[in-house]
Amino acid sequence: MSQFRLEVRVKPRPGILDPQGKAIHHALNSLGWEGVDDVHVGKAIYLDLVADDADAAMEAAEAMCRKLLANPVTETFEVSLVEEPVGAES
Amino acid sequence: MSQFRLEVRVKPRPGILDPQGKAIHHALNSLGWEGVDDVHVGKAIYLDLVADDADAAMEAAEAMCRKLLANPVTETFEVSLVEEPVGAES
Amino acid sequence: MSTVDEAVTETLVAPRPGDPEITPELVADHGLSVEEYERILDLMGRQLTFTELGVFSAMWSEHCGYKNSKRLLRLLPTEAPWVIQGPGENAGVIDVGEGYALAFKIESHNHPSAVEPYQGAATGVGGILRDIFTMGARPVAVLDSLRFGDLDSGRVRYLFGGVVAGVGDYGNCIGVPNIGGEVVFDRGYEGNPIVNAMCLGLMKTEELITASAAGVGNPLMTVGARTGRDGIHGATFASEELSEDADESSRPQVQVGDPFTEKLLLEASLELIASGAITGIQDMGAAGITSSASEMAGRAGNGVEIDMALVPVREQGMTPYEILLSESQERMLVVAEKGREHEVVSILEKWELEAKVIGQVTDDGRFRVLEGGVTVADILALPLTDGCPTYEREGVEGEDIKLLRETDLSEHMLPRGNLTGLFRKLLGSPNIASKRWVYHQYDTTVRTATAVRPGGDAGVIRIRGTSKAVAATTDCNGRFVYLQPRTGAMIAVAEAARNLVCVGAQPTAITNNLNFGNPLKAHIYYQFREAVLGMKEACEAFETPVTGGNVSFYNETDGVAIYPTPVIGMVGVIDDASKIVGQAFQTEGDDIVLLGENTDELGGSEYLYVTARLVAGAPPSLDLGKERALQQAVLMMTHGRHLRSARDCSDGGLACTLAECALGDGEAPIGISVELDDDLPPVAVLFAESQGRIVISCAADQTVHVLRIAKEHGVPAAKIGSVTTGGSPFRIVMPEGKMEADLVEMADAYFGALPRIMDAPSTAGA
Amino acid sequence: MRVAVVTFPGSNCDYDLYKAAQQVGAEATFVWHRERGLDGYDAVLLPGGFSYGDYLRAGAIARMSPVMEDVIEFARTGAPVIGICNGFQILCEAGLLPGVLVRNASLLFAGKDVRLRVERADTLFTGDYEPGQILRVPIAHGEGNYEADEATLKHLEDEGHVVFRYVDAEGEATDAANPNGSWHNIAGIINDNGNVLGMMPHPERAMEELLGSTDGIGVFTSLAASLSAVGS
Ligand SMILES: Nc1ncnc2c1ncn2[C@@H]1O[C@H](COP(=O)(O)OP(=O)(O)O)[C@@H](O)[C@H]1O
Ligand SMILES: [Mg+2]
Repeated sequence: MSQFRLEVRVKPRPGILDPQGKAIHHALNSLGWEGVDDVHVGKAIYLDLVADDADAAMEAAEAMCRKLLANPVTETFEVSLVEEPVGAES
Repeated sequence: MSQFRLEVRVKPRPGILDPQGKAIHHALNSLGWEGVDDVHVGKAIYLDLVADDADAAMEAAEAMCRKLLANPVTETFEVSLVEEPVGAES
Repeated sequence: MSTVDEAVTETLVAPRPGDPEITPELVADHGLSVEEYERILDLMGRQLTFTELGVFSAMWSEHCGYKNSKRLLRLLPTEAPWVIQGPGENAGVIDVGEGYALAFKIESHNHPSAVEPYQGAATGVGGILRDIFTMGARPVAVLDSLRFGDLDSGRVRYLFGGVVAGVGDYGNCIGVPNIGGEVVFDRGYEGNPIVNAMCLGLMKTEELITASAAGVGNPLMTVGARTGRDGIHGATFASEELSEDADESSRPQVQVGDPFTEKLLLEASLELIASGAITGIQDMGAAGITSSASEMAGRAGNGVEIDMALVPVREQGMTPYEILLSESQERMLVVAEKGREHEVVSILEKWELEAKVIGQVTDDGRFRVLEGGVTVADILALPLTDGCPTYEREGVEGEDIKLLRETDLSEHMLPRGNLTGLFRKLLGSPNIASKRWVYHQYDTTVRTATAVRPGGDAGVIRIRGTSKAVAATTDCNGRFVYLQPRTGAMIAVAEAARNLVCVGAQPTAITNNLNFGNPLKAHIYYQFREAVLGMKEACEAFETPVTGGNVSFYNETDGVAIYPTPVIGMVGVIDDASKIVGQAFQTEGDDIVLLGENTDELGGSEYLYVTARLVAGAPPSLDLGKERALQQAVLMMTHGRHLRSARDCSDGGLACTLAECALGDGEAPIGISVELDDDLPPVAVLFAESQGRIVISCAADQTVHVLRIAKEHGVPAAKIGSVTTGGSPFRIVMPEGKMEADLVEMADAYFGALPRIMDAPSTAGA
Repeated sequence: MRVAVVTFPGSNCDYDLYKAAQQVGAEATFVWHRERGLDGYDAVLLPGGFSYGDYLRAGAIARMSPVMEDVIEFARTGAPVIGICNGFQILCEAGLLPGVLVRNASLLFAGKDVRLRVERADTLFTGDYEPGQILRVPIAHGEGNYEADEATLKHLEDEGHVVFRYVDAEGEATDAANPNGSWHNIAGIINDNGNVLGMMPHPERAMEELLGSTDGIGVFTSLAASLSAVGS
């Protein structure tokens, strides 16, 4: 078993209204950043977890997304591995 | 001028209370994922912006973080270029 | 159908390139029956375009067209001298005196909440708020009436938690206090939660504005949020049963609420109305631009012409069909005074919102839709809005219900265990337990007008600058309606009125939300018809006309319907806010008086559900005359300032009612010593939910007045005991038994139950 | 006393605050967030609500409003500024007060009455209270959990800048009495100069017996008294 850090990014589904993104977009424009065309806001969730190997860690994280971390109706998610195994446990 | 998509990740500073991370950690454990050691929750902000080049886009995004997107007292941020408009999957 | 073929050659409305061909399957997918479609073809005199099919499917859906309910709803009383606006507008309006009018309405968001509880509930609140402020009234209070399955399922906890957060976040953000509601948990709502939201708005009587497209040549403008692809066909969706895989197939219909935009829209709308620059305004609710534009035209007897290419959109490449049917939130349609468009734009700009001219009012009575100047739909407005065929169906009571109602309950009169234990169990049942976990997530005090917050019998909002206040409550015991729809619906009205008089308010009018299963089934239609008839009878008895409401059919999953749940939202008026009474016992030595009579009617009670998981028996009987007398007596007592507290006796029976009075808000529970002399089994005395009862407390020297007033009204009344001290027990003595409970343990059961249950994880998946 | 009540897009307690100021005899004026100039006002009040929906972080976008430059300048001159609820969040984001308000520890919105202990009765805003007095005042917020780094927290406590603390009926600052997880049960603080007050609870909602409490009046009468003392 080793420890893994995973990063989960949860994003609003395309086409679904993103009020946060809209408000931030508006604010950035009024602060003078006119080149900003679009803004979307999601969550970045960092998971430290113990698993047999990287694949197992990824799989567990995806299961967590489906069950809890992301709302399948309004959000999509992506999982990626942040670091190499930090240390092995017997 | 071309369009770039940047991903900004805003994270709670270590030591600052992260009530969301704590709650998710607790929920994951009680749903049976015992291997989860720690959870932190931040924001993922996607910016579509027009800039001269990638460096200019990165610089603009960092300026936005300092001015608005992150609170320096409690948060840190990281900016990265999203190579291709990410296809969302779940 | 040769006539149709001939008509096609005459029309100027050509099919739009890229639109699908109209086939019988497509028509069926749009929720229209063969007969309905033929009627449409007759009306049109030609073949329809795809866009027109979409328009008809929305306007002739159950949700907009009230196909299966209209005929029965016409039976309800709608008039009284104080009614300013009855059914037909965005909300009903009553006169509350001193130049003030109250707009109020209730609305369901059951289907969206079943798919996405947080957003479904949030957008439900958003929609009902818009219905109120489009009347020119400022929203001053929200109530929410909720039903879920049993909380031992993680999925149900997810729905419950999500709905409460959604109701809360939306209202909190706008700054409208929540003043009450209900939450019921019963396996009868397992697959189909009920989410009904009610809103009250106040205005000066002369500020009333209606939603009609008056003044030929006046421009039509969209204001507020942009139109996206979300919620397309929401109206049709709300008119279907949920299937097993509803989550997948319903995804594109999920709408996300943006309360921040709504708050700006609220302020901008009220400013627009005050400016006089507009003649009409309507929320784009179910069926979006289609229903708002055609209904505004229909009401004024005018036509409208709107161009989809002018509508501000959120996404590229939207077709007229999509734009017309989108139910994107936080949008309004206004009719401006010609020449004053710029005023509209500048008011909206101040609030950082958009306003755009998309068409105009015409004199030809037609609902005409263009796409960049090319006509894509052209329909006579009146038949579109009012021509939907209506049906009166056959209703037959289900045999199973008859049997259930006749269940012999005598074995349940013997307590299964000791009375105090059963009592504590009941206090901790989610249906009886304090709903603080819910309403502590709501802002109940913003706007500094909330005189009675959630937790009382009814919420109360004072009217600043006057001595007046308005009160509101929502009520319905679905089990009673299930077991006997007519009595059950009468009880819902009676309970609502009883809740109002307990805070000192004169019941004045109702709005209702009729949540039922599939009306095409005879036993459901029977429930519906009986419930409407019961409501009618009770509303007549209490002189509380119906000024509006909402019908939500098809609350079924896999063929199983919810309990028929006609939620009553009732409002009342208090002339002198200083006479409001609360429900909590106040002072040691006060007398406790029971108005009304105990019976052994245990049918449909929470006691049966908690002890035997049973929903059976006949609901308690209701005598409208006696009920009316009781309520008038209590009003007289509050007017005379004789009372320290008043609480209606409902869920959990007399024992639970006394407990709620003793526990108060939990800060200073107070003991009681009560002695009852009814010759009935203790279980019945303590837990039967007999109607027509109110528990009051008063200073000992007031008891004589209280008993006299009761007598004058022919209301049975008896001093049953007195309020003791915080350190004393909660004691009830009966001829055949005695119950004594500790206040600390009671408080723990009552206040701790929901937080403990909701500590367990909830999951979106089953 | 002439007070400005600043309205941001999404403010929803501006009217309540305006009425509270009027109740103690102040001349109150709404100032829209895009207006400039606060000359002629004796005090500035930032109301509660959800400016910009509280999207991103509570108060973060409102802090960028044009009027905030003037509010910062106004505060710099030593004139009194009060931020309540969302107003407190905006003051923190603007750097007029230290620290930050994060999500309630329960992650749930908290709307109920709490008890506050007056820790300092010698400020511009609390002179009409007794030290240690217990007040009953409503809260209504989802992000009222006061956090700051160690040094800041120590400074606040050492200098006595905590003005209100959440307590129970006995006046004890217990965990059970803490509605949002705030460090040391902090409910309200002042700045080093003593002229900027931020608090999560809503004193403007506790001004009438009919609505449940009159314990909030002191904040407004204290302010009025301080100003008239300065003026005379
Ligand atoms: N969903 C809710 N929203 C707001 N208040 C609620 C809600 N559910 C229950 N309450 C409040 O909790 C109290 C108890 O509700 P309920 O058990 O239905 O009592 P009652 O018998 O007086 O109708 C009421 O004052 C009610 O307003
Ligand atoms: Mg009830």
